[in-house]
Amino acid sequence: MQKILISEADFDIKAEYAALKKTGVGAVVMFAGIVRDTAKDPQLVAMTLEHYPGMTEQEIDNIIKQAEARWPLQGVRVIHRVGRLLPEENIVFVGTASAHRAPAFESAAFIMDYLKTNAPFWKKEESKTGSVWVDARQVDETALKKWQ
Amino acid sequence: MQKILISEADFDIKAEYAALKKTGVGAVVMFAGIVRDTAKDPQLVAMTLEHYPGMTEQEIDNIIKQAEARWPLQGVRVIHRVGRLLPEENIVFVGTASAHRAPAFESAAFIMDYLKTNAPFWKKEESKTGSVWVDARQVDETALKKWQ
Amino acid sequence: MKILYFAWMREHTGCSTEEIRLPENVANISELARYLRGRSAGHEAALRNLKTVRVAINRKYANLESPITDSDEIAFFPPVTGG
Amino acid sequence: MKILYFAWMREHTGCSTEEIRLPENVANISELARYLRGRSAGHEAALRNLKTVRVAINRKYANLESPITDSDEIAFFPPVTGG
Repeated sequence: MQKILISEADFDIKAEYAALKKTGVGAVVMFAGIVRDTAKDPQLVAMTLEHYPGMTEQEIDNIIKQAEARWPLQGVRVIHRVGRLLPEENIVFVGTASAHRAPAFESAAFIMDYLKTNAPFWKKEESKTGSVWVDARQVDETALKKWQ
Repeated sequence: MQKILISEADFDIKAEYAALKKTGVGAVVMFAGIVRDTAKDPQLVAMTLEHYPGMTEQEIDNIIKQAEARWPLQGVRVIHRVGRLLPEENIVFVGTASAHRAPAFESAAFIMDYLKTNAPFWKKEESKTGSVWVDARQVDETALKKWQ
Repeated sequence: MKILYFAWMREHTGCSTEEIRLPENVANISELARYLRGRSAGHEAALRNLKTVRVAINRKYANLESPITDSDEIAFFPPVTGG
Repeated sequence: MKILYFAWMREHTGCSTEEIRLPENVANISELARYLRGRSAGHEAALRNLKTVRVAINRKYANLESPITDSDEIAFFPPVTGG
């Protein structure tokens, strides 16, 4: 069971969990990435997410196939939002279901690490003083090393 | 923000996610352990969970404190159900919130690994042919080594 | 002192809790277990092999050599299997 | 062929998509980028430093030496920052 969705709309955590749980396995891991709040960053106004339609879905599908080749997974769901997102709004959801917790944890972390460096999304950060495209972080490239 | 709950009642994934999200950080990881379904194990009737009231909460608190000493966490929530649980019912929830995904993933996996070997819960598996106390698994002891 | 048993150990002893008075010559967990084995065939079965048994004193993990007093709460249980 | 630009590269070139006819002497990505730089000051700014640029041919990652044909869809974009 696999789902890839690029969407302006928010995801429903309850529906995603229900779908992963329906695979009948013992372990579900879910990751959610969220726009940080203005208590942490008072200057932040919004994040705008742009993507390369077609290539994005293909890259995510490719990442999921790699995860499925490494771990016995019963379900994988990836949702990534695009468009203008306000502080505290959801950005990304990754959920995995497996018979045991180790493959569920590892595959979800693996998918996020590859999504961060391979899926063609770009973030523009809008602050009270102007807008700037977010720079890629070296730490995300480094994160891939543990899977290689 | 920290929550420990031992309960016969089910947890609400939406409410747990909302509470973790309210910490205002960028990354939330949630783990759910579920009784496997009868498609995977046609003999399974139920699981009965017993615990040591008082010591359980203390051990989980101890595990959370260790996690908080290792990773910068904004929120940790642990819910463990007790009593008789049917196939596909939720058993355990662990949720962590951090500024970045790596600490959120690692701390959730850490808490589950220690909960599995340290928190005083016992599972009795009821099948169509009888009831048996589940044996501790060597693989759970081994899982701790990566944190030591 | 209060003694607690969990899971299959409780089923063997037939009780989840019992109150006993700590005998004079019992100073640690392993001596206590030996003493408790004399209480019934169920106790004997539950506490026969301490290698597979976990023990807590006042809700903290302890071991066979840990010293005990008459005001302690002692729990015997199998390796845990939650999660 | 179809050329796509994303994020700050799109803002520099001023267009997200453009259709061009592949010139005779352009056989790979790096030659294409050099050709496109001549189209405007914005193109020049976007494609000046290819070290920090990612490229895809028909929605698959490629590199500066990858060969191209007139029916390809080529995308230029900065390192990705989703998730």
